[in-house]
Amino acid sequence: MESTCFQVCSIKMKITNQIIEKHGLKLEEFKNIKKLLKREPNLLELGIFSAMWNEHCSYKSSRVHLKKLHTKGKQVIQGPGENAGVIDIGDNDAIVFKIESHNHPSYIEPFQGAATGVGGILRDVFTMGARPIALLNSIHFGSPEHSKTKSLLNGVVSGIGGYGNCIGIPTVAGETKFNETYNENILVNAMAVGHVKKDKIFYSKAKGLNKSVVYVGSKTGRDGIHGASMASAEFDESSAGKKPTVQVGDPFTEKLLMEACLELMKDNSIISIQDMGAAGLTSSSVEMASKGELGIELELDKVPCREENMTPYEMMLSESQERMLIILEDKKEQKAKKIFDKWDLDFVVIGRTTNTNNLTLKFNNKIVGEIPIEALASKAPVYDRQWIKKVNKKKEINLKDLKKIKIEEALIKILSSPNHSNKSWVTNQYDQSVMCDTVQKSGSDAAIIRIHNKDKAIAVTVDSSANYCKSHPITGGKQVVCENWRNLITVGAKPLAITNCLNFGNPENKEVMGEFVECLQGIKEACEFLGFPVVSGNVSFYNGTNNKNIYPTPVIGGVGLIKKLSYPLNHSFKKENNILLLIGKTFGHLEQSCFLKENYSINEGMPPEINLLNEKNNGETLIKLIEKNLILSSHDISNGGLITALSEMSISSNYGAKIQKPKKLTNLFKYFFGEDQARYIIEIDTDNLPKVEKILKDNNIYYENIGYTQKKYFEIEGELRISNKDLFKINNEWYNSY
Amino acid sequence: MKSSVIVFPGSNCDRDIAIALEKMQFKNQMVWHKETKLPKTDLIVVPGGFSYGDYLRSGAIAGKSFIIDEVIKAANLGCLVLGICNGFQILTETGLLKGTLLKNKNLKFINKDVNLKVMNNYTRFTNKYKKEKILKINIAHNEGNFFTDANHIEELKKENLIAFKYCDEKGNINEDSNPNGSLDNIAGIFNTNKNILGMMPHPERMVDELISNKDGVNLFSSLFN
Amino acid sequence: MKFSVIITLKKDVLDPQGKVVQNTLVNMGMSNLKSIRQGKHFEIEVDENDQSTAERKVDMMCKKLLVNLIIEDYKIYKI
Amino acid sequence: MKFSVIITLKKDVLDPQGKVVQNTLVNMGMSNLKSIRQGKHFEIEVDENDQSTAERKVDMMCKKLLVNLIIEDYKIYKI
Ligand SMILES: Nc1ncnc2c1ncn2[C@@H]1O[C@H](COP(=O)(O)OP(=O)(O)O)[C@@H](O)[C@H]1O
Ligand SMILES: [Mg+2]
Repeated sequence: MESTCFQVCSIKMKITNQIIEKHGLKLEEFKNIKKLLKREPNLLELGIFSAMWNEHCSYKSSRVHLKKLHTKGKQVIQGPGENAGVIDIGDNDAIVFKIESHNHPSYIEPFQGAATGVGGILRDVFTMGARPIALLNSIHFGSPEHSKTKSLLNGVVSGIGGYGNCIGIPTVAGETKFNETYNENILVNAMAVGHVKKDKIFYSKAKGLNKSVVYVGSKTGRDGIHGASMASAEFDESSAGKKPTVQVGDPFTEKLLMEACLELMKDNSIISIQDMGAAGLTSSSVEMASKGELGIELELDKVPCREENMTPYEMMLSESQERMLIILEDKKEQKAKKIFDKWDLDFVVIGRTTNTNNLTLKFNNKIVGEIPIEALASKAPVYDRQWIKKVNKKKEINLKDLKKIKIEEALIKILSSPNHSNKSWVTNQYDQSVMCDTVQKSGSDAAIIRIHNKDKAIAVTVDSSANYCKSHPITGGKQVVCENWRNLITVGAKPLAITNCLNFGNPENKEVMGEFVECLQGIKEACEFLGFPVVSGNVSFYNGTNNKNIYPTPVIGGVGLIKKLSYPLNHSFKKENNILLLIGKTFGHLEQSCFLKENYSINEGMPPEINLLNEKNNGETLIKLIEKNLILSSHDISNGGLITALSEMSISSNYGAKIQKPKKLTNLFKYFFGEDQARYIIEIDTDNLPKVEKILKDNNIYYENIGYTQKKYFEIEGELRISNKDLFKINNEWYNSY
Repeated sequence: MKSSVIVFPGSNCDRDIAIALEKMQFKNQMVWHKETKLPKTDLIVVPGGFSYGDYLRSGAIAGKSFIIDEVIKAANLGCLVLGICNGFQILTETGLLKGTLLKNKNLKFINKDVNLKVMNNYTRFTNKYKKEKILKINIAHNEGNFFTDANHIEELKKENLIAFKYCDEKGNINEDSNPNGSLDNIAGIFNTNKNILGMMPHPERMVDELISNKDGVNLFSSLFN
Repeated sequence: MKFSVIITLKKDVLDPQGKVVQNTLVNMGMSNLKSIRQGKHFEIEVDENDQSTAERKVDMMCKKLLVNLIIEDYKIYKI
Repeated sequence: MKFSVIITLKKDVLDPQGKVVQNTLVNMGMSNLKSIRQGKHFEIEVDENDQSTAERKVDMMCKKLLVNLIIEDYKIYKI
């Protein structure tokens, strides 16, 4: 009985400044709470405010800026604001997708942190009625030499795989990067993609009075209490003390929950449904009520608990995984319960919708907390934080001043570097083939997933460019979107929409806030110009330690459509003596390039410029060529420039290439390693050259005929000649010896 | 022919195998683990996945389910039984197949296409394959490291009960071509009567050229002979 | 009544996990490590007053589910 | 010198395996089972004559590698 006493006492406990601070609330915000309540909150209520008003749930620092994003388009069925975005891919099929961060938990406990990150994003997708069909991830680690990196890498990769493999959804693409900026704060972003019938989409908006609010899934334990506030707090020495809040994932239960939910969704029992993610029961119930402009009353005694003597405070703030809240139509309880019984899951009516517009919490027949919904949602604080513009200058790099190296040497350095090494050490730990619709696994510019039982497919990819974003946030923001768009195009897909995970440092720092605002500006411009809207996303601030913030790292996840899939297009050379065309203009931009970074450790200067007009024209023309079946393989040119892209095309096939030296730009390093944007390499049949050239000319595309494919060797006339075998070895050594 | 796919909580290749079976002209039905009777069937498939989350030992808990008793009865009466991946693990847990599957030697989940050699093509499951044919089939498992006692190995060899071995492209069977540490590179085995086949690789993933190849097709079509 | 059950791999069964752990520890400088073998542990509470009955029940749990007798040995301790 | 290390999940940490095992045992008719929690076990042999030094070394192995201190507790027994 001791703990019941604690719970009663604690609710009545006087709220001191220290308690307020512990809840991550500013004193100013506490005043505001009192104003909204017209009284002092009790501890339970304070906990609820702290969960709802923290950065993670309220988006208080980002909201004013997120509004500016481009989110519209005729393909958009649901933009940001729901559990996930939804886009139309024709014939009553829709794709549901979203990306989310789990950075802080993964740093503390990499396996469980990454695993529960995957679990959380999957729930966002199947909550909307979609069957998940693919998982992606973007993971960023500190320098490989840093003492923690290796075990974090191991833990995160096995955590991502552990969850996805067990639940049986293929993990098909991602990115794995290393940079010392993440030494003390890794990034783990997971993206899930699902398929749903357009007329069977479920939303979180509550409707109707006196409807049953049902709790389904796992039992509630004491895990992750204050997880949401942790995700919004900067790391410091004492974060070790916050450790017990990590959650343990149970992919097995999630699989059951997913199947049970999808089964229940076959008829019309569900009015609205919401997963319990960050801030668990609190945020799910408040969100549903807020969207429906209703009140909600919960009887906390009924919450299925895993531990004895759990308090209302613990129940409301627990972040136990694999749980959902459902609002049911009248008289559907029995039928619904039968489904959850079949899957051995808890199913309990714990409350009902009301007309009070309050969140009302009862325990032992007493009201233990009551808060107006709007105070938690629409009246949550919004900050237009101060920010400053990034000023960056071009850095004149005179190659003559640098130590002389050979092209071959520079290429090997790049191909064998951790960031460019082949990722099969990672991807072999993921089941990429389960569900039998993975047409193209990871290794190409984008993965291709067939829509089950149809002859159409989607392409998916995630990208980021932290170095570019750091040096010039607007350009960097544009560049990530463009690279994503290019990666979809090179596999033959028409880019449809994106989701974004905005990983930034401390927003109370003006520079960081500036990076955020300007990256977003870049993303917006690119999206608008390309007609490539944002339909979902997530913001993760406070990535950093002791005032050292990470590089701004917006991660973009894109989805494209392949209307009729005949064969998957990828970047492996297909035959010898095919012509290689370089699409797009090469200026030889080396600032911020891999070439300078890997060979000379030079990090200064501006990223390559983005010309959206060229970007769009080049991309759209490429789609035309692909639709006419004129392209045999294609690859976009990104980090590492032309030569790296060509090497990748060789490594992944049995063929190499013979490339001529450039006719115009004379500096070979600039030509081969420059990272100018909007460029692609395409392989075409010699017989098709006239047709291809005509289309390119008709569309005013700049292109160069750079050489042709050949057997087994990658070659630049008079400069280098390496066998594919050796290239493969160079590209595959790093992970295996790390 | 009629086939039945047993579905456990956590099975996740059940849909994949069902589709492959239907494509290969089986009349297939799904059987939920809580059922106590098997429908009339010529082939029982225990599919891959993570039944019961692979908790305790992979396959251990499914090995105690209601329906498994029926599978054992049917198998003992000669019904054809195919266990794939987790299904293989379950069959060893029930004792229908001897031996066990330990953690992969690198302690990691492995998903990739591997080469297999058909070791015995005189069985209900493999008669459509040429002798020593080399197949490329996908594996996806944490615990595929086949282990058994010396007597059983002896029996497997003497009675020709090894179905598939891991090999390289050229058919060499050695440590380099052994992805998970399995004893003697064993990827799949039969019981003494050869009416039960357990294998770690996923033939159901290899019946569609667009997503992989068709190296799994003959396993299913063999069953019609 | 509470019991602790320790399950170990049989001597002649390969223990890849133990081996990797051992190598890692040695690489970390724990040179005095002679051997390490990994196993499982269960803490089991049964509602039973008679110790020998209780132990029999735990033994049954081991034999019927918890232990794979082909590769594992086990010991039961009262705690 | 030989030690037995028992690693258990901290109280309040979700034990999905234990849960499934418990349900299965109950379904199999072991109705007296009150609770079961799964953990790990290591049998460690160190080349060391002094018990307290040996114990310190094993403790270090636990802290540095074997135990995930965030979610697990451990105990060391001399055997
Ligand atoms: N963590 C990961 N999970 C899945 N796939 C990954 C991961 N990391 C890298 N990959 C895959 O490796 C390939 C190369 O990645 P990357 O160099 O980032 O490609 P790109 O430059 O085309 O975006 C891609 O196919 C990508 O999907
Ligand atoms: Mg690319």
